[in-house]
Amino acid sequence: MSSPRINDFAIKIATVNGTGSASANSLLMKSIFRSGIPVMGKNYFPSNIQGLPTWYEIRVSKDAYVARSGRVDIMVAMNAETYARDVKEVAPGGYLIYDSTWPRPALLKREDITVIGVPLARLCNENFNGVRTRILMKNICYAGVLAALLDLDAERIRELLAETYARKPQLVESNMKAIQLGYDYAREHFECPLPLRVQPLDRTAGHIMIDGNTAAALGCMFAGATVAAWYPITPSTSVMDAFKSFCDRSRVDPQTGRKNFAFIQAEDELAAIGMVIGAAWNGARSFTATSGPGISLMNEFLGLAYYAEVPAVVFDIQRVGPSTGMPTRTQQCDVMECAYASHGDTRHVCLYPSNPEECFYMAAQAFDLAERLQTPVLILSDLDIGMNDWMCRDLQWDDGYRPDRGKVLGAAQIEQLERFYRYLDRDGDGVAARTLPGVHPKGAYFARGSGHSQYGTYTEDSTEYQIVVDRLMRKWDTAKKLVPKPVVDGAAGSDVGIVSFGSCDGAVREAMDVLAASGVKVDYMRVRAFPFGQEVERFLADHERVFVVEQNRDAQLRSLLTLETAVEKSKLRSLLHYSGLPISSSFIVEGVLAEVSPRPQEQKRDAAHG
Amino acid sequence: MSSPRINDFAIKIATVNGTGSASANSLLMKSIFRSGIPVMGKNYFPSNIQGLPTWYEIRVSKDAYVARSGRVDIMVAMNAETYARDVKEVAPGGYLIYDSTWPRPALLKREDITVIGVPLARLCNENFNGVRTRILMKNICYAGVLAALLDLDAERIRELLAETYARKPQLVESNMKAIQLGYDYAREHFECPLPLRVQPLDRTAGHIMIDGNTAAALGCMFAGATVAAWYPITPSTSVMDAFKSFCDRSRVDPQTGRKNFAFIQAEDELAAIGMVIGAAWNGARSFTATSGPGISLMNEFLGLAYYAEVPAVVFDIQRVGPSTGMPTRTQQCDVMECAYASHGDTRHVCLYPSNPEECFYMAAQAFDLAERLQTPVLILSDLDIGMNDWMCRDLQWDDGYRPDRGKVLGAAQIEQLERFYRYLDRDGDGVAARTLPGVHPKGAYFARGSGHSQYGTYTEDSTEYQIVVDRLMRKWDTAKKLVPKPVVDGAAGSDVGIVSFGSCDGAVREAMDVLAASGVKVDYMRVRAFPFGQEVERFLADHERVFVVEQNRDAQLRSLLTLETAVEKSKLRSLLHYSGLPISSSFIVEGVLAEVSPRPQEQKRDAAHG
Amino acid sequence: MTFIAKPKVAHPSLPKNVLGLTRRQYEGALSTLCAGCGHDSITAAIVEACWELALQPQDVVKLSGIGCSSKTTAYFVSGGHGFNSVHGRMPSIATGANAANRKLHFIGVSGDGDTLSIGLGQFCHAIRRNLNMLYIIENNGVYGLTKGQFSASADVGTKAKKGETNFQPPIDPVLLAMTLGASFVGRSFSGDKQQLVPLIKAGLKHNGFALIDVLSPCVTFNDHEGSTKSYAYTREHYEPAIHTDFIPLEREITANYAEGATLPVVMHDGTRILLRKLDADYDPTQRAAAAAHIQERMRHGEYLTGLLHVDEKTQHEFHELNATPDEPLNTMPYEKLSPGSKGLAKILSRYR
Amino acid sequence: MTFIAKPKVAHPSLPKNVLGLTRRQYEGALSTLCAGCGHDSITAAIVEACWELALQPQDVVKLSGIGCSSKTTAYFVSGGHGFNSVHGRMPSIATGANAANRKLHFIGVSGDGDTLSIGLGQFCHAIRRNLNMLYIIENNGVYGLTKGQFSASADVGTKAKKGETNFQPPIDPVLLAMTLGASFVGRSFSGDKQQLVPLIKAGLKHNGFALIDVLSPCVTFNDHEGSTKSYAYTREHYEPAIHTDFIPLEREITANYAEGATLPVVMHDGTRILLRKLDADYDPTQRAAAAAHIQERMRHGEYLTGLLHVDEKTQHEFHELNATPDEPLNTMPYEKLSPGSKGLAKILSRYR
Ligand SMILES: Cc1ncc(C[n+]2csc(CCOP(=O)(O)OP(=O)(O)O)c2C)c(N)n1
Ligand SMILES: Cc1ncc(C[n+]2csc(CCOP(=O)(O)OP(=O)(O)O)c2C)c(N)n1
Ligand code: SF4
Ligand code: SF4
Ligand SMILES: [Mg+2]
Ligand SMILES: [Mg+2]
Repeated sequence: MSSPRINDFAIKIATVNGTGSASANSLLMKSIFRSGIPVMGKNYFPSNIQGLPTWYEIRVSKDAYVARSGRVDIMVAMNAETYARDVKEVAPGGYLIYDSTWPRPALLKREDITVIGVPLARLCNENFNGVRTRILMKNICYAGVLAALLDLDAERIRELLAETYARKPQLVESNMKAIQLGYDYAREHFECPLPLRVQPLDRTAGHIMIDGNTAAALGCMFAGATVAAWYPITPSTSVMDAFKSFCDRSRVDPQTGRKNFAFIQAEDELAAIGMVIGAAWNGARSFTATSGPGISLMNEFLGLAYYAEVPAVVFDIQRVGPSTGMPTRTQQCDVMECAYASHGDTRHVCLYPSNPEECFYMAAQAFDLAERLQTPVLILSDLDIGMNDWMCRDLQWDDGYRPDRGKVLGAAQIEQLERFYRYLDRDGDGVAARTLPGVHPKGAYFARGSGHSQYGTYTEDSTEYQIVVDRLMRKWDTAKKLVPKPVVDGAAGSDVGIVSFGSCDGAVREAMDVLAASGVKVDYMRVRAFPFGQEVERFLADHERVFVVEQNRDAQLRSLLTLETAVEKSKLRSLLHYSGLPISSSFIVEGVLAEVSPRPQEQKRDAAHG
Repeated sequence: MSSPRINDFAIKIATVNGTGSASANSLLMKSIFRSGIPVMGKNYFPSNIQGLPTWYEIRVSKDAYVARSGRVDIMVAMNAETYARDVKEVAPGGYLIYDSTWPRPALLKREDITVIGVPLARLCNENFNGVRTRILMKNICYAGVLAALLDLDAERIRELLAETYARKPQLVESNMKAIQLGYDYAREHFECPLPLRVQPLDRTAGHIMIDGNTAAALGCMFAGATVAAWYPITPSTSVMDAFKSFCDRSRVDPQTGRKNFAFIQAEDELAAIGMVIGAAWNGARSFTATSGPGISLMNEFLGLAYYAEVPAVVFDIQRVGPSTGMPTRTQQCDVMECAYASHGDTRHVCLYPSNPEECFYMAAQAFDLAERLQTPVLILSDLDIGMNDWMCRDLQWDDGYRPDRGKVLGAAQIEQLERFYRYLDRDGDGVAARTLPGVHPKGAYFARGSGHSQYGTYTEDSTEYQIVVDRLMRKWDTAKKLVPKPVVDGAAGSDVGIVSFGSCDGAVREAMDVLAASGVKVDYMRVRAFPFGQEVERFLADHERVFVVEQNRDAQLRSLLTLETAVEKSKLRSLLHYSGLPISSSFIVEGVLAEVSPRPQEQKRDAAHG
Repeated sequence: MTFIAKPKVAHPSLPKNVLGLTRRQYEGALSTLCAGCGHDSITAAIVEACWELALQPQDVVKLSGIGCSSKTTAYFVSGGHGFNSVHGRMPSIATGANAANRKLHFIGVSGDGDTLSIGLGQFCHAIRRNLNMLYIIENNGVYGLTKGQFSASADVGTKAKKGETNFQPPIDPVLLAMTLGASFVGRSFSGDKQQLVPLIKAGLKHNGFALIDVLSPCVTFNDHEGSTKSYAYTREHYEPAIHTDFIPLEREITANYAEGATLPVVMHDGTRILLRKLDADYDPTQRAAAAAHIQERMRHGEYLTGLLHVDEKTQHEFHELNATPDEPLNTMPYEKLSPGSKGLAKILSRYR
Repeated sequence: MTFIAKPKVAHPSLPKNVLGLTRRQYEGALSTLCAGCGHDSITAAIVEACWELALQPQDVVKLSGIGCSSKTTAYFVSGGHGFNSVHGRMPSIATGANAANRKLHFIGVSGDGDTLSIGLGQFCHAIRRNLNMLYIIENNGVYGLTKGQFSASADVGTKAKKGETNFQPPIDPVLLAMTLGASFVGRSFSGDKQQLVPLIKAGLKHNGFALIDVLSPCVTFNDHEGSTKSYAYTREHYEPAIHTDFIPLEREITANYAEGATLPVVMHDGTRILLRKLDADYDPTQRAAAAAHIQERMRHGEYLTGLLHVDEKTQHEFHELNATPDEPLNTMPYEKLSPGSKGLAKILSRYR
């Protein structure tokens, strides 16, 4: 039996969706979090509503590693259907907890792990009535077992239950009873705690546990977004749900009950983006949230917004493609689609948040960028960031913030103009001033997706057409200066670099520590936006070999870097993870060592993109 | 006055659309063509139905150059609204023909050109009745003037009129009368013929004059396409119109009147591609034709067809983007959109015809490829190829041709199978056998855009998912071997190469002759399909400097080459023409000389793409 | 060359249809829907109808969009091909598939979200084309798969599980279809198998677009107090207006139907359905008047069900409109499709 | 702060409205449509209506999709912003623009192709939301801009210029809108300015979605013998059923209307319209019955015109449904939108 491992292990809980295990899992998460111990939770759920296998992974990490560890130390196998593979997954020396009401010697013959059988069903059947209740309580019960085995503070759990069921006190009792059942049974029958256990720390002060979609919604509210139009799609739906509930709390006039926001469930994504564009054209901060299929449907309208120069903010909470793909699994597979969405010569500003904290700040930033640049801004989050619970620093808001509406002329300014020309670049930055309806008759112009001159008139003339599309490229250069710069860690001063983005960040940073420990030092640049600015160019130029780490099959970030920077692609090596589960640090470590160590080079999936 | 230029000059006719000049222009074209002289005609028309400026350019070229020459030797200025710029456009030493019914000395003070005034309106008013007739006849009349000035055979014109109006003999007379009026007036008042003139040759035998959309439609009929679904959009509409009229002639059972094809005008492009996919999934050869905006709307469905592996043939007759852009101008601006259409990791087979002849053969080829590869095949033509009259070699058809349906299992084959697995790669080429409904219950499978295993079952399992998407990359490698190879002209054995595609071909080949004449020899590769095979790799590897010539702002072909071949982009220089008018040889000549000659390097628009 | 599906090892005593197939052989994969979901009952009714009509399993084509309802095409007739396409676009897939081979039976299953929101345009145009298919809407007033948002069929005043009330007027697929001139329009309830099975059989036999809007409660997100699409509410407010009897070819119409009260309708293949009025002033053959009557009753909170409108005669089905031949286009011999090199030469002569 | 548009140099004798503006100042760019196109007459009617209502030009927002009809938004009220969006998606642009600032007048101009084919879904959902806008369909039965293909409003039996006959049943926007519960539905003819102008004025005053389907012949592709959308055919078969008089605030209703025969409807801002029956058995207030009547007459080849249905009371307009404030959202002060750092702290406490 291995020596004690304090605050550094991973638990995986296998259940069936729709059986209330969610509350048990968050109970465990939060109680660990409140003990001051960094913790991460990831939910692998099916694309259906009830009755299919679902897993929840809890990583306790004193070093605050937020990525999937890639190893399971404790497996709580509550789903007979998946026993077999769940058992396999336990790391040697690990533990398996299962419901021994029905013993399964056959399935459990692994010498290298410790099996802990708890008759959860029996305990609950003896103590609770009603089929549904018994099922639910079984799932709370294992939380009690874990509490005992891991040495969690029972008081903290009660306190959490009290908060959760503030409005339903009777539930606090029944839940606590279930907890107690498991807790006591474990203490009676096994030596508690296990060598794997938690010990209070002080590493979570000033932090919160939040998912990216909730944080993004908060960002939209604080940015002053007033029109939200959307069509439901997993995993983006919770962005809109959260925005609505935040606004229902903060944006409703207590006297009149009037709502200072319009929340529109559109008939589809074409309509959703159309509404966003219509609202933004008319001067409201507006946004939508969707996922891959929605982006595909928004292609035509995104081209209109690019060419007619209308701001728009679009969240793409990426999921596994192509097509419907795996709606409840994660990938970073819309990078190219978003960068160049629509026919013709089009290109769009993209932001790449790496965690909920950044979802919050980038959401606000996106509105300023969209209005300053008068163009769509797409925020590429993903299911892992958007729907999983992440520990991150408290969100801050500067009360001095005021929306940057960009070049919008007011009545007085228009009045002074000899004439207003919508698409005339007066400042040389490629951005022309716009006007809003209802302000001044002299400010009126005709927005269109068809050919137009810099004066805003319809044209089929080559020169007039080119003047406008060439200016759009000047605007693009301006964008390079305005978008968030990459985060560069050049501490190692190595000639080997890693470039990555978004939800890969945690895994990359953990991998760097592991690599460093094994004597391989690498620098790291996390790209945060498209187009790429000087800093990105510099990092690529300064490193001889660059690993591009991303979560898709076709090396989409690498492709974008190849096209839109000066780098020669020969020095960009891809590490591609596209299983649908969040990338783990071990994947990156192995990938790097395969090339940087003397070991024979492994062929990686990206060969085709050589 | 310049020395005689026989069979080598360009005429431009400026009129107003909807005034019947079209018939006059084709009359001129055909009479030159039938005189055995290579000729090209290009129509620059507005995106409206009646009353706006429109130009028609006729290039007479004994050397059979088909591109826009970029110079105008004879301008027929019939549109007062555009006189000014039309006059400007005439090359020094050239001629201007205008309607002198209303003399315009002011507008016409150019010493370096010869002005030929003909009172067309007066002549017609004196000889015809009815406003509409007089307008129409005025336009026929200038054809007569040109006939005299260029020394065209009047008999041939009569013969053409007779054919055109076979069903309306009285029109033959009135039209001939108008011709005669112009012809006689010119002979009386000017010394005919001009130094610029035509002289019968024998260079058009075995050739036809046809537009690309008509040829493409023919190809679809000969390929055995039975289901055509579409939504009207310029400039693709005539593909479908032609397909319908060809089938109405060749595919209707004389007894029953039943039609051996289904022609469906869809409610929009999403529906059109859906119908094509549904029909192909059920075993019919089906296709659609559209332009940029339609491709944008087809994004979601194209991803489904890629992932569920359903054949589909889509014509994209490209026009100027972004958005609605300039619907009646030409560009090659959907290259990236088509190659990677849809969210997630997707990639599509694309074909790049360079003229109507190739539209015909590639149309047929596209159906074979789509069925063999079980994936969408997009044919990227453009307005210049699709709607203009091109002289090309007679189309040939091998009566031995039979559609290659690819791996479709019949009842007997299915019967022999233990079990049928839709997505299992039995041959190692990445292509799995499919079955059709109604054939055998054992062949039934469930097609879906959601995650599936190689056995065709729904999955959310990482390994099962990856097995399928990895096989799709093997299939992609198979595609590289099956698609049309590039056309390579390595005669010069130069270390400088030009890479181009589609409608640029004529201009490039002409430019090569001009460059050779000025002592600059270059090799040439015309890419004909995506993905790129070995031959493309080889050409790129074998040349030190490569000019990529294309008609869009963002260097889309260069981007695709950069991403999908081993070439380092530093050696790819872009020559980008995106005015909406067809590219001219002179643009390419200048672009090349700017770099290959000692002259100081010009900055080209592609700088941004470094 | 067609086949009769090989019986799976089936209990010998299980009843067989004229093809010698048991009900089991018209079933599909195990449902992954919530226990009690109305959709599963509709699946069962489809199985029953296909079995009773003795359709060749391989001749059944199952089409759907995306949603819990759209998943159900995997749960019946495993011997037939299925295509679970993209959200709201199933009608176009069905149109293409039907164009390719008119000889098959096309069953489209959709949801109220799939049909009335994202798919509304394609739905209306499939009706306009009078595509020969059975189109079933499994109507629960919410988006089930995305966890319970109101759909466009949510009634004014209905409450969401989280308490929110809907104020937007619903889009009623039945009235919409009648306005668009649909030739077969029915409404039913997943809980009423007696009514549903004959309706489905009639719909499958109808020569044209057959719409059946089936109220199908979502037990997880829309079966609570205050919902107008719950089992309880539906049972209370849904009123059979027309009773439909399906008469297979072999069975003679027995005389014991009171004359006048029943209206026999002869389907394309000679089978007949008998309509019996349960609501005296309702006439399913008078489209506009019937629609007005349905709306009148709706204003009093009553939803008429049954085969609310059928027109087997005056309307032309998709292939008739397109004058396509009887044999399927997807197996048309190449010789019939290409004019060959000689034909080409003739055509080219026009381009010289 | 709003402005009165500066008069362009206008002939002093030209009549002015209460804002002191002449008709000219409600005109726009020169039309590039074919001479005689019905659309141009509708443009003229819109100019007249806006001038008579004395709308502030800068308060007029003009929205359209793609098509000859959609181009016309450039041809009126040059002092108002215009958005010529993409094909068939204007309703969603209008929805967003309206959400951003409810104080403006939204005029959407579309075609039968733009609305009934590619745009059908968005059109229906804009009606369902009862978006406060005037939506004009310039209906010519063809796709003009793409050279004359049949649109979804082409009647059965109508002949295309090239001779082809249409067999697919049309989608009638009027019946469709009534079925979907639209609160203002009119039909008119581009050639009947007397009828059209008051209809447009009423539509602009209506508090909700006002649809006017205007028959607008395409002289180039659909004005020939055999077409059911030609000037000649339209003149013959279009029957005014309801006469509409628009009564500005200032004018008193004069008593010389026979009681009973006329129905006064009070609009949102107090202005009134008077409806006078021309077709005795037609009642514009009874939606379902009216629709049935319209269809009945259609079967006899007669198309009823006028304000065929209006409901100023029972329906709630978009902003009412969303409980948004009276002041526009696009100028809402930031303070009212952000809870600030204190608010944030409170919110975060829930995530510890
Ligand atoms: C383009 C696209 N948008 C959104 C979604 C997400 N989505 C899946 S099902 C569904 C709605 C399903 O509702 P309904 O059709 O009523 O089916 P139900 O689940 O209620 O049976 C939505 C919005 C999607 N799959 N594709
Ligand atoms: C996505 C897309 N598809 C197709 C087109 C081509 N298109 C332009 S206008 C039009 C139809 C116009 O018909 P209608 O709305 O009736 O207007 P009309 O010209 O008859 O007034 C079409 C199909 C387009 N612009 N965009
Ligand atoms: S969520 Fe509702 S619709 Fe979906 S399966 Fe469950 S009960 Fe049925
Ligand atoms: S084509 Fe028809 S619709 Fe278009 S402008 Fe001409 S007449 Fe009007
Ligand atoms: Mg539903
Ligand atoms: Mg039209």
